[in-house]
Amino acid sequence: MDARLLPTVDLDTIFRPRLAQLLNVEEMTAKEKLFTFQLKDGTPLGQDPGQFVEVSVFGIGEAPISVSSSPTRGDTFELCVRAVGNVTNALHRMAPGATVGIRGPFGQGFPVEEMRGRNVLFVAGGLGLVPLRSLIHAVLDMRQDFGAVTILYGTKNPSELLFRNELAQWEARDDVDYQVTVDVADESWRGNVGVITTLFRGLPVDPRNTVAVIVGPPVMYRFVIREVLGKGLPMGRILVSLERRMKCGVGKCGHCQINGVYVCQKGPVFTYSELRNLQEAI
Amino acid sequence: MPLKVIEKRDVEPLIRHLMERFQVVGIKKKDGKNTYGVIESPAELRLDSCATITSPKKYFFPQRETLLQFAVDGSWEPQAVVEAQPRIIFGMRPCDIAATWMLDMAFSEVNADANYLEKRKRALIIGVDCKEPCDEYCFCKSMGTLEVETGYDLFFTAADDTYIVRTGTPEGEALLGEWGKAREALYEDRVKLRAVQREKDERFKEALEFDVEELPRFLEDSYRSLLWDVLGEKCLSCGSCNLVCPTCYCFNVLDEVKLNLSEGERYRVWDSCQLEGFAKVATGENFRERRGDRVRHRFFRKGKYMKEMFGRFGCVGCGRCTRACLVHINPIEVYNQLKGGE
Amino acid sequence: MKPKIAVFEFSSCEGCQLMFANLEAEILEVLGAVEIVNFREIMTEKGDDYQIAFVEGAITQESEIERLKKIREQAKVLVALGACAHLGGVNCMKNYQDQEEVRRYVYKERAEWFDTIPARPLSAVVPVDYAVPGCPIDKKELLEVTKSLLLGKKPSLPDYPVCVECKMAENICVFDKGMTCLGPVTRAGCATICPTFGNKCEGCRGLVDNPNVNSHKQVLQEHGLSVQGILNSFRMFEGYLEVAK
Amino acid sequence: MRDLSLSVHHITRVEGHANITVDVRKGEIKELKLEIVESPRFFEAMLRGRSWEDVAHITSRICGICAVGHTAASLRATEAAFDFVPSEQTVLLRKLIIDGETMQSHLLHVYFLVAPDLLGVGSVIPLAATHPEVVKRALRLKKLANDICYVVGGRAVHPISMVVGGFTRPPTAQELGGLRQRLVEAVPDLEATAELIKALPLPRFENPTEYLALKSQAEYAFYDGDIASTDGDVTPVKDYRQKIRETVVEHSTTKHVSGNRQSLMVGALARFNNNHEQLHPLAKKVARDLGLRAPCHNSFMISVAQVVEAVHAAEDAIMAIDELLGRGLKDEPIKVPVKAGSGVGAVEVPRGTLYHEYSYDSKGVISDSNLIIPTGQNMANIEFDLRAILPQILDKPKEEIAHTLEMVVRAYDPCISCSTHLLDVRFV
Repeated sequence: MDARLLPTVDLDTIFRPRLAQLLNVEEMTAKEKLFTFQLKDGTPLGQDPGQFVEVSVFGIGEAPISVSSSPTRGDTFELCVRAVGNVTNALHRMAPGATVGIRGPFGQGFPVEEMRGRNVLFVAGGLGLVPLRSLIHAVLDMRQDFGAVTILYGTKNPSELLFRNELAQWEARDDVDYQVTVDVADESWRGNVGVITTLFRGLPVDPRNTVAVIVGPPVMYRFVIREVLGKGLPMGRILVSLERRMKCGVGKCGHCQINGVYVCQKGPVFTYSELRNLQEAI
Repeated sequence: MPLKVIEKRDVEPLIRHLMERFQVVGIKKKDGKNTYGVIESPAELRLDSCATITSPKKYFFPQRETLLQFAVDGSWEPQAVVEAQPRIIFGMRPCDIAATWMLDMAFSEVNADANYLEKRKRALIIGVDCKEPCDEYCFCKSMGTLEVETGYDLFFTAADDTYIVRTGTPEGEALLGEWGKAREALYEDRVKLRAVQREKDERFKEALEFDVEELPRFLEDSYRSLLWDVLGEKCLSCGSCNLVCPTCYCFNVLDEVKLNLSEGERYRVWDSCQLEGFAKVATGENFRERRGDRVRHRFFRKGKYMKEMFGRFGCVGCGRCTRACLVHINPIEVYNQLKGGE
Repeated sequence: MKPKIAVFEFSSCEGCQLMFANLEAEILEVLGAVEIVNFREIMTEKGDDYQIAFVEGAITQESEIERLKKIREQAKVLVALGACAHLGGVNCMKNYQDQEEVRRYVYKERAEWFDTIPARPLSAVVPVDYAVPGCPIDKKELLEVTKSLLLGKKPSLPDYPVCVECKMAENICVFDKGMTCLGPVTRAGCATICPTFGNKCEGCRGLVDNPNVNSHKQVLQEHGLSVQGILNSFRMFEGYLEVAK
Repeated sequence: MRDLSLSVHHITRVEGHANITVDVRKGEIKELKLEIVESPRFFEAMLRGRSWEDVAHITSRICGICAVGHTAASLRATEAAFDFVPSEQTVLLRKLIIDGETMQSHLLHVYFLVAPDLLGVGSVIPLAATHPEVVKRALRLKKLANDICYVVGGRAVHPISMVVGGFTRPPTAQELGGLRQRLVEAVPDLEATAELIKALPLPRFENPTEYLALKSQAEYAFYDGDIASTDGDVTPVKDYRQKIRETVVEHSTTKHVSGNRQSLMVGALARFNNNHEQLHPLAKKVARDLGLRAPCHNSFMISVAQVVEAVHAAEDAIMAIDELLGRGLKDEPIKVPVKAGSGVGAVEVPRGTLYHEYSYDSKGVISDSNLIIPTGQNMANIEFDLRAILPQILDKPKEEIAHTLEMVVRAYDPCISCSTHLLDVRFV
């Protein structure tokens, strides 16, 4: 290319994080903690529900983490993190007052505007509730703008349930149909047992006006999508959020690519009709 | 842009002149092969050699590059690091000029990458035309990169005792102007240039058995071909093909701290989609675990995805990946087999 | 509190410990960050209250097994230092011969004085937390592992082959020079030092996690290695892996 | 007359494991043994069936501290077996890297292993706080010595580019020029090292023995020469078995090596006693200043001889570099005529003369080998010294006796990793 056609760029690059302070840490389960952060420059994160950030623990590295909180709830933001790698383990060792770096928010979140006026069927498997929670909060905060709201949530066992307080609140609400299941019960468990697709039996879904939002592990997608298609939903109203190795977050490094698409740019939220052409997606 | 002429014997003084103001890099010998390196004396520069081990992309996108300096405890604002210096790349081949176009797109689309673009913008590219194919592995003619119209500041084509020089930018023209020894091309020079180009074109053969524009369709149709499994059995997953490729730009990002454990830097380093861990996420899931799937991904990137993203093929036909492949995975053969399996 | 470090050795050449001493430019800073309580090669004092044990050498005697277990009990983190500790290393070449005959060949009539068992890496005896591979270890990697441990970061070994670093260094491929090389299946991290100095990769850092060994054996054969030659190449440092299979 | 029972386990600050056992009854030495407790590694057995190309890379792994020496001896043995004469450039580069290893090993011994004894601390580590200038100088010099090995061989421990027939990658003129400048600039550091040793009180002790070293007409021998004895005889390297004999000693089940007498010494002091006239000028001056005069029969003076040799090696390295630069460095193709045969290679490594002997079949596969390591040759003489010094210190406290005996062992800078495959071992 003629070098004169190249864009002029800010030397304060796309790779420089903003500093954020850890305000609060809450233990969710044995493996997950919920972290509340605030950007040090005082600005709100400005995320759309479903977007992710790149979190730096300086000296350890950077990791993509989806934002769990809704932009409708104040200037702080929350990240629910499972300790699996170096960065997330380092986060788990942090105490309030510590500083991290934040880049983003990145990616395409959930199309909240297009969802307005429709029924919403949330399906969360395991950690899938983490990104989904940002959208659930947004929808509940604008409850009057949406039709029927159904939340289906499944985990392997009861000890893995996240956001227990909130689950109880959803359960108590009259304007939300909340159902939960576990693959394997323990003595205390009184609820449904079975994989998440068992919740679909007899589930009322109006195919003309419902958006299904599904987030979970890769294996769950195939089965749950089959269920919602069976309910007559068009592919364009089935939304999923994909997990990939979004190393740079800015569409360069190539790690998150599925077929011809960079997940950090076109995703992580996709409609099922988009995914149909991406053989590597699920 | 004007056409100029330089006597071959004046090239050495030209390089000497350029070395006074710029770092000049070009093709040098290394253990009997060619690599791009900094020219210490004009005699080192080999304008007639090609087929370098890796491409000159390392001058815009180095193997390892610092992106950030930080305090481990976040006590000061992390500082972005962008290093660039004025530089002339003397002797870039048409295929590498075409590859640079691809990188320009990749690093300026959506999120402009200052680390690449600063280096790129401060470099002047002096292209040198090929006379004949490097070897049986290059297939630039089939990929449409045998000739380049833009992407250089100057472009040299050898003709008898002269180089006929196309100027691609005002900067290139100014470079020659201030040196002062290039003359305007005459009518005879234009005729000569056309003759040289014609002869060159004849010496390069088509390697693909089909029009390359059909390649994305062939690929799409063979997504589930057994060929990928066959190649996967052979592939060593050593990453060499990506690392020598002039258009590959995937990278990894890592932190390194100083021994005082209080400050450090973040850097990026070349990566390869053929390596097993490339698409692995923190939870351990590997989204491209099978070797054959990774091989397919590379060919799809070169022959389809990049074309869809940027409008041109990700492969420029330089043949470096084939030369570097110990198990003889050769895109010419792969693409022709895809066609045969139609 | 500076973490306390101890250095031990088993059957080895002690070259990896020497690489500690060879950290000439950095050793003073390292000593500022850690406290070395036991390092027989360079110090008289012996402390047993260490948290991190760097252990060099393979296990080749029954008595070494017990000593290693004691070290493992004390150490919070046990790091295998170098090819002998990490893979068994050159010591495992003898595993492919009759052990009794080996003793007789070297020690003749006094063979019975020499207790020996087939050589094995530390991990065949006790759990090993991390390894600094190589014969000898690479100074930079030793520093990286040390820093990672101090930062509470899991030291990560590259899971890609030497070819990656070799291509980045723009070396001429060893095969193009008429030699053979284990680089395509050997774990990188050495800055491809042997090919850079004109030699071949002998595989001292062990194989990558999922090497395509079958394909690489064909490559070696194609470049003139006999079956025995291929076995010999892999058995120079990686003999134990073969036994383990 | 006192009784003394003493056992020093795992002598520290030596490479490898060694124990001293002493049993004295009524002032009479009933038992005195230096035992090696390093596990045997069976290199001779492992070499069988390996190709000539791999042999030096395997034998290098015998010892991390004199890896260059093992490599050089190995290459010389293989080349002797193939009747191959390497180029002059190759020989010069090998001499240069041996200079580097000699410097690095001697300096490591003097600064890291001997100096703490003489300054009354347990290791070099506390010296970093009390004597920072000493430690920094030691690190500077050691780095220079190692850098010679890096530049010439690619690595200080287990060199890479030294192979049968030559070098896979000769250093560049620029690299050698850089080393030369640093070597010249290191002279004050070397002189300061001599001053340090001069200030240290070395025990007086006389115990004459036979001193063996390679000897050459051309130079102070490290790479080439015949086996010379201070008893006056000279033996060609290929006949080494006639000069060095293994003998069974009555009090011990350990086989020891001897020449003309019950024991012999190799290493820095043995080389000095044989070849002192061929030292380079600054080394000669340092020897004079430090009171080292041939013949010297005080084993504690080995450390002094090491300092003298470190200086000599630095001067020698400068000369080798000058000659290499004067000739111009060439990429020499390596062509080795493989054939059946046997060969012996001997070089002087920091601790003494190292012998490798190999037999090859016609394909260059090794069928038989014999390796004789300096520390193995010195073992009998260490015991000989221990026996001589013990009666002189018997009235001292037990700790001091143990310390002195350890110092005798350490003076030899024994490299036990090397010798374990050769020396017999008895377990206590």
